[in-house]
Amino acid sequence: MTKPHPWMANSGGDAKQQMLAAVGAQDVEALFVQVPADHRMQRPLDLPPQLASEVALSRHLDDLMAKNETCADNLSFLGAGAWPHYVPAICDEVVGRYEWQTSVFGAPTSDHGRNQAWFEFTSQIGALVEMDFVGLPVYSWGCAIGHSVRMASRITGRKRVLIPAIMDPERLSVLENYCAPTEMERHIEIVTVAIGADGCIDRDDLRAKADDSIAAIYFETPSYHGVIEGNPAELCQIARDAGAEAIVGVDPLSLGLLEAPGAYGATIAVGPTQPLGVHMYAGGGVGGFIASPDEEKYAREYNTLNVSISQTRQQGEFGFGLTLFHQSSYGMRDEGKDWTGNSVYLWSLANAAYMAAMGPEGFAEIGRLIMARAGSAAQAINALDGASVDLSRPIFKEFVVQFADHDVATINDALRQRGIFGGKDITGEAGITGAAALFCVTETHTPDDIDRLVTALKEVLA
Amino acid sequence: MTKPHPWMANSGGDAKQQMLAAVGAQDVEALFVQVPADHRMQRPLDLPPQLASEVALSRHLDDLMAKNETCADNLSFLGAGAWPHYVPAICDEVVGRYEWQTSVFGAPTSDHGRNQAWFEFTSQIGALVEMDFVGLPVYSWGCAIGHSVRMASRITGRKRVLIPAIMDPERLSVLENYCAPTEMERHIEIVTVAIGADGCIDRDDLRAKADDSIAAIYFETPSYHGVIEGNPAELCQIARDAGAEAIVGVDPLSLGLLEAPGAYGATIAVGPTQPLGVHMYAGGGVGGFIASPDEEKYAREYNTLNVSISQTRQQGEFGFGLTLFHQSSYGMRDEGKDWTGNSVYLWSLANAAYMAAMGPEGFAEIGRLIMARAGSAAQAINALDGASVDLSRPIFKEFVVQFADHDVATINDALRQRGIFGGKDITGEAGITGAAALFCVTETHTPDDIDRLVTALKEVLA
Amino acid sequence: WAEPVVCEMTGTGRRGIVFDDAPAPTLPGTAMRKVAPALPEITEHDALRHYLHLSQMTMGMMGVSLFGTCTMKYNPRIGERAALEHLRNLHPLQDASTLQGVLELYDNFSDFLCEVSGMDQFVFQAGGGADAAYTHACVTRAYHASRGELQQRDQIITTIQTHPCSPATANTAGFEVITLTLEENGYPSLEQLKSVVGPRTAALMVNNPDDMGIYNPDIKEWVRIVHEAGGLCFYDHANFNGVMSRLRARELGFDACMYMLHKTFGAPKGGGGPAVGAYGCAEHLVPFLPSPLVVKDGDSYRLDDDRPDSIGRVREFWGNAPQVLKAYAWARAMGAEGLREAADISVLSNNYMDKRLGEVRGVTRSNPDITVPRMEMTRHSVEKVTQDTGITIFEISIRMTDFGIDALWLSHEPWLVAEPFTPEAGELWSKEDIDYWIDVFEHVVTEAYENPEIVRTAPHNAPIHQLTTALDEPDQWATTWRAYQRKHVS
Amino acid sequence: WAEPVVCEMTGTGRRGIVFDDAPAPTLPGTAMRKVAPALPEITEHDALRHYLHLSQMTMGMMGVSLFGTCTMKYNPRIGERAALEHLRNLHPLQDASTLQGVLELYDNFSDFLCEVSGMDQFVFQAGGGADAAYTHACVTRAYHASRGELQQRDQIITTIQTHPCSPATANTAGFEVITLTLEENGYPSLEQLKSVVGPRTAALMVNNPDDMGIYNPDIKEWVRIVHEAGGLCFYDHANFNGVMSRLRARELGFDACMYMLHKTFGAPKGGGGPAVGAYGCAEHLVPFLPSPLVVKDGDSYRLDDDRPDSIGRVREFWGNAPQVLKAYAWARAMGAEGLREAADISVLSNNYMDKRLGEVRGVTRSNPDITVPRMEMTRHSVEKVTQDTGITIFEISIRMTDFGIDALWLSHEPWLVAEPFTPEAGELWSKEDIDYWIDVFEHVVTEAYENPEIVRTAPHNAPIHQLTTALDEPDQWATTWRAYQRKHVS
Repeated sequence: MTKPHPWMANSGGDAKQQMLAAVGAQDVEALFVQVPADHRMQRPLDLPPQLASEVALSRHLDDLMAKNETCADNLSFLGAGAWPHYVPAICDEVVGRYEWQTSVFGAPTSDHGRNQAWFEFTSQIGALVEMDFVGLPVYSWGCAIGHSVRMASRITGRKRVLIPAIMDPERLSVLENYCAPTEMERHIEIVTVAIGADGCIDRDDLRAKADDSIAAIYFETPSYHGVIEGNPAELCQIARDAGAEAIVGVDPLSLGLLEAPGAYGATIAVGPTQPLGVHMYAGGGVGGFIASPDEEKYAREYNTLNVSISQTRQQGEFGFGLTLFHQSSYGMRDEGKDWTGNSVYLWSLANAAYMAAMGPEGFAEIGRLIMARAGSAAQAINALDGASVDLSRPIFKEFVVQFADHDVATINDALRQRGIFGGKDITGEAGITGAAALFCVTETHTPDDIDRLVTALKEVLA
Repeated sequence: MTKPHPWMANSGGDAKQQMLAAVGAQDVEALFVQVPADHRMQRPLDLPPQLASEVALSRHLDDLMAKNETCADNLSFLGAGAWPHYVPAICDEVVGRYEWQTSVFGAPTSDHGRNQAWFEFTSQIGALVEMDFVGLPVYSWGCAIGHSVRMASRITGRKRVLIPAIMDPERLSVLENYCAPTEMERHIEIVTVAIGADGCIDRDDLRAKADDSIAAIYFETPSYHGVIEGNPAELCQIARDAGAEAIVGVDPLSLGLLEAPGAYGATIAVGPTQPLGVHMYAGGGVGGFIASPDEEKYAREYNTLNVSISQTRQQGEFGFGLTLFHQSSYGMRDEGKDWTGNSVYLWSLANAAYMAAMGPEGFAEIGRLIMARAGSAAQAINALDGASVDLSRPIFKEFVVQFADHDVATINDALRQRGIFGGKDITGEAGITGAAALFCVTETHTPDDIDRLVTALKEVLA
Repeated sequence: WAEPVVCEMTGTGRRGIVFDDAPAPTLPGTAMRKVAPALPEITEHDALRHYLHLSQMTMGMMGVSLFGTCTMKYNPRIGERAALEHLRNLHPLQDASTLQGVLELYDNFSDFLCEVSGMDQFVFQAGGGADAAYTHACVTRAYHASRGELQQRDQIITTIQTHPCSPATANTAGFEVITLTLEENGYPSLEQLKSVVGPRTAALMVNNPDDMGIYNPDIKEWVRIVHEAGGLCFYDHANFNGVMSRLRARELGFDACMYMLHKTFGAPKGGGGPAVGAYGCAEHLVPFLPSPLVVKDGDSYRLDDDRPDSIGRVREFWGNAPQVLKAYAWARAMGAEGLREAADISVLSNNYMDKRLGEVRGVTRSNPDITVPRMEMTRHSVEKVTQDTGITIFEISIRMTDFGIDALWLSHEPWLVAEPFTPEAGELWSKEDIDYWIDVFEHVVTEAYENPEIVRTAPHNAPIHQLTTALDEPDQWATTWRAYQRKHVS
Repeated sequence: WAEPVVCEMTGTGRRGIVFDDAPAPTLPGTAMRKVAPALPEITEHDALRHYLHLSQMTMGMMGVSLFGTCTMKYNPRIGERAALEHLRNLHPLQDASTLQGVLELYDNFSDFLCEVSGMDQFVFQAGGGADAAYTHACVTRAYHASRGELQQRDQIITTIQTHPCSPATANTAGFEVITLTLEENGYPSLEQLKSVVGPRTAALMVNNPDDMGIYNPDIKEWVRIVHEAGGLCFYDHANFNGVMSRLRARELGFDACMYMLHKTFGAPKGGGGPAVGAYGCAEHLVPFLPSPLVVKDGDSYRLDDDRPDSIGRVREFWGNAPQVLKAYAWARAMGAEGLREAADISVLSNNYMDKRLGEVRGVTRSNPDITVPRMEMTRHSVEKVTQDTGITIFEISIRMTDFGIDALWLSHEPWLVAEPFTPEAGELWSKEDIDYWIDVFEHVVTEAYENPEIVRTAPHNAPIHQLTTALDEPDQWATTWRAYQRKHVS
């Protein structure tokens, strides 16, 4: 080291000498005797030059990142798993607090504030989905689906799961991973259920397949294509009639408007947490939740860490501690039915602050606003020559646009030249014929934005 | 109000009704009986539509601010009172803390942390300038000059001040304001001292003018044109010999390298605080400091609020409280010799964190780096046809470029087309003949940046 | 945290930030520093942690703060984000073509405040409310000088209840200050005013309502009288919150006025700035305004510095842009209906407080004869409590911080009311917050009667204990660590 | 602050954020919500203040945290600023032409870690260290499936001192887990390994050194044996800090390894993520890596999702980009010389702690027979203190928080060492911080002997007292406010 490093206190002054003297070692090398010589690297690492100077490092990062173009500089209609929702400034302020960014596994007494905020995350998710047991967040919605299907399999002792034939390929790929390959004994078979012309689960196909081999039925409302399921209670009933779990994936921002899964008979609810006050971060903002009734058969199967409210030695005082820790992979090791680890706990603090600021009216308002904006965009696009949207389906936030004469890559290239990121290209995906894109419209899109898109599309399609 | 406002708790629910009932008023109107009818506005305010929706407001602000082009998107060589220095990330983190942003006039016991940080600001400024009394910051360097000249006038009972003939017009204009117009009895006459060919104060002229009518001599090192004063002690001696105060303006970032004013006989030191960890903010980041020996004749003349370390009722514990409050305008009212009020106290917390992180070595290093970078830029520009820099003068951070064939506006327009903000146009200012610009080069400019400027200048001057 | 003073942490050889190496320059020895500054040597983490600890030991608005005369408002984080992101890398001397956003902001907000006040132009150069008052004193000088009357007009009239910055800046600017005293009804009489107005009158500088919550109903007549004598009238809108959207300075006849954006318009106070005194005036004073002025030319904006009658700069450049942006954000989010609602709630909440405080043992109001509802704040007194128990308002104030109540505002000097305190509820705080505040106050007053020792020895729940050094004694005060070492250690 | 649970604050009619109005849509009644969710109704300021209060009641790294196995590092604020500013508005499905900066970042950092490890490719999709272990289990499946051996190779071998995530993810992925036990010298013998390796062996998953600070010197031989049997070898580099820049996983023969960027590479931990398990492997495993993979084509970068042998996604999209940026920033600021220095200091500081802790009454080390210096952490025990005084390590840990010491790490399960604790000094903390930590520890042990009640009743200086509810009892636990209301209130 040419000079002391700002991130290593003992690289400056005489601390090293003092500690060497205290341990009675000649030099640091003498402390590495455990590592055999032939394990050791024979040369220094060949890495890019050290940027210990913060001004130099900052400039390097800025220059590197300037090579991106963002959804702030452009007008974006990309959704499909990471959505451009508005992040209230207080959410950034809350997650930016150093106390929380640097916390690790403190005691309930010393990291009390964080634990309470976690509990407020689970409690508010519980209020939204109307369920009593909610775990701490998992990596993503896809991971939440995977874990919940595995839970269902353990609860029912069955090894097949029914899912919609049209599902986000990102989430589907995660689920497939969690269901293990067919070569192995413990795998779970994934069976798809047809989607009707209305964009919803085909009841007949579902009934036909929902036999006593089924651990769970999984469906989403709104669906991957944005379609709102008209009668989710009926689907859950079919699942329960088959002795299976009814797992529902929901967009939490729809729940001021759409019925809560707990109210229509879902037994497990999952969903994404990124819409609740977390930026997209190139996909780094995703997270997932799992909720269920507070019954032992569910509670004992959670893979997550779980926080519970508690009394303390002081009468009337609340504290918060982990419950059911020993059933996690930390406790079970090779007996673990599933596993957990670092997840997205910091984002759950943003989620908690978001839900607290939103309140019941905020959720109702944003639901109406998203439907109105997305609906008007869908209508305007459908009115264009060469583009069509099925307006008969009630949609939330996302909708499929079919293009008659151009492929989506061409359209999106042309839109990009106009500063617009078009919808996700879903050409060739399940349930799609011809060129199609999935557009996402949220509360962040103004009527002017939609006009701008429509005008650009008109030019591009001409 | 159509709906409760997020920033007014009592705009929702029945709080208003409850309070009206408690005070026994029919409606709010009844509470305004003190205001005569003919004082009242007869119509509602005609203002732009309310943007209570944060997403709408945020978008509006972003759209409005997107009309700027910044010194991050462009390569800027503007200095002259607001300088592009690197702001360590911890400074933003510190000043962003809500506790500090929202503090007001708390007690020494309840706002202890802020008061201590203030004291650490004054203490570290004191260490840099080697003086024992430092006030809390004033609005700007120019204001610091103004107040210190007024202090000197009161201390000496004299009403003339000597200043360099070449001085930043921004600061000069403030000083003129603080010296009151000639029509009024209490005005202070400003007399300029010639600048020699070496860019420094002309000793002979200074000696000639430094008679016993002079309250103070004010000079800067580095000067407005970036020139380092070779023997500041001599200038201070002349002042003291005349029974006048020696007020020196310094760039705090030079003080790891250049001698401390307190060490060469200055009696008052002033300077800018923006270089110490505060962004330029379109000029909103400026601030100033005033320092002097800890003698009553100085201390009793400070216009600023002043924080002192104190013992507390607990043995060995430090606290911090205001000292000499009653001599401020809050206490003196119409007897006030000067005045104070809200200033830039939040920035002093960034200053404190900056100086603490820098330490003695950081100041030495940044001083060397700025001189090296600015020196190499000056040299390279001087080598261009049509541009010249007087390389015989030792300069710090800023230097004057003379252009032979083009005016500065034309050059800067052409540079701007290349993404470069050229130096400040000082054509026509005191001491300048022909077209000239004041360029600023700091630790934020890389050798590549300087190459880019030189290449662009070469094109532009061709 | 028991947090040491950062200046103690020297001599460790540690670094908090480093820069690339560069050779030492050759300079005359007389210019070179001989002894390195005695600054801390700590790591970046140490520096950060130290200041975060200090931040945690600062109450700010983390509790309930009904700090009178300061109009505690929510400081929206959206403004903070926008200012940091969009403004931090702007240089004030950039070509106007690259500053169109921030110049449009200034122009928009000037228009906004013109509608609020009835004035014709606002500027944002003044670095605080006092600086705006100073600006007015300078404008007053320039105005009278332009008419050749400056030598004659050397007096500025104000009142004893006007904020100290008005007399102090008037005095600093070279005027003689005449201070009117209050009479029975709570404000100086017309007669008193008339007795001092004359050919030497340069200006009137007043606020209204005052900090007692009393509105001077003669203010229009005051303005007429001063105008008639040839003076200017300046309205310090420090206490604007209660009359916001109900009256306009220009319609009352004032030539100029001032809003504190860090107060009435929701920009953060920062413990004392950066702040903005938005100074607005009618057309006849516009030529004298500080330069540069934002001017709209067609669809674009520029900074006009070529204004021969201007007073020049009261501060370098053209203002605390980030604070202007934050205040603008607050104002736009409020809109006309929000401003009105805020004024209503401020006055209603204050009268609710009056009602409840009036029921607390030993508490009286200033000007008890004035029984009509006060404006957005009221000055109260615990003189009786002090007489009964020996506990002062200062001690009560400190004790209240034990309950998360920001040390309350007493009064500006001079203390016309004994043992004064001046809460201001504003529109931010909920009724529950206000009730909590009063409950704590009542609790502490009860303690004063029943257990005064606990009040006298407060705080019991703060980072430190009460100060004991005589800070106004030259051999005691120490405004730097250097001074402390010299006076108290060696 | 006595901070209520936010869920209590309902029914006030207040709003924390509002949106523009839009008409209610027409939907089937079966799809519409009937009862509004029971969420708080508070203002924006209330929401902010509430969570700021809670943040202040969280210790994090505001004190001294030598939290073992977690490698507490400085989390540079420069990375935080850059990530928030540059990455927050990126969508993962943007056209690659608009993602060149972040894709170059991934490619650069993969190259960086390849040099550090000797591997050929790194990916950042795994959302934490355990997720990277899971990734390895999936890659193992895919690798053996590609060779038609998956049905045969159904066992993964690990050791009892390996982090729980290795056996748990192996089990989750469908493997049978064989756990080797420790022998006298602190690690499983070669014989024990040989006795379980065979045709069913799919992989070895281990860390080294372990949490005792013991380095398994046979590890190269282990890898050879497993390879010979046809298995893969995965190096969990959880405890990398001490060997960083001294050894490379690939040179020891490993096929894959994992670094936790939120741990070894200075990204913040956030109380448990977002995190990144950077998973790297040698060329023969690259085809199986999760998709999409960042690929450099000439001067530009793209995301390759057309990889038929890939295991697909372990999580949607391509990773926690902001954490990758922060770790990259940390790594670049350290450089080769900084990594080396950090490893040196980590090991030196730990041995210094060992020395001082060994002098504390009643403290012993794991594997006392191993007298050579330990690596970057050591597992200690207060078994003797507990025997002597009844005070457990858990109680000592809680008492230490009274002095600003983050509750210390004890051990992963199973507790092979009784009353264990495992401090890890790392390179961030100063010798003074380490000394303070040990002083506090010694002080509390002394209290245990002399005044055990003060330890038993700790904390005395924390936001709350110790919990008393039996949280593993179904009728007691409540993970939501709804459940609490049902079980404990009604």
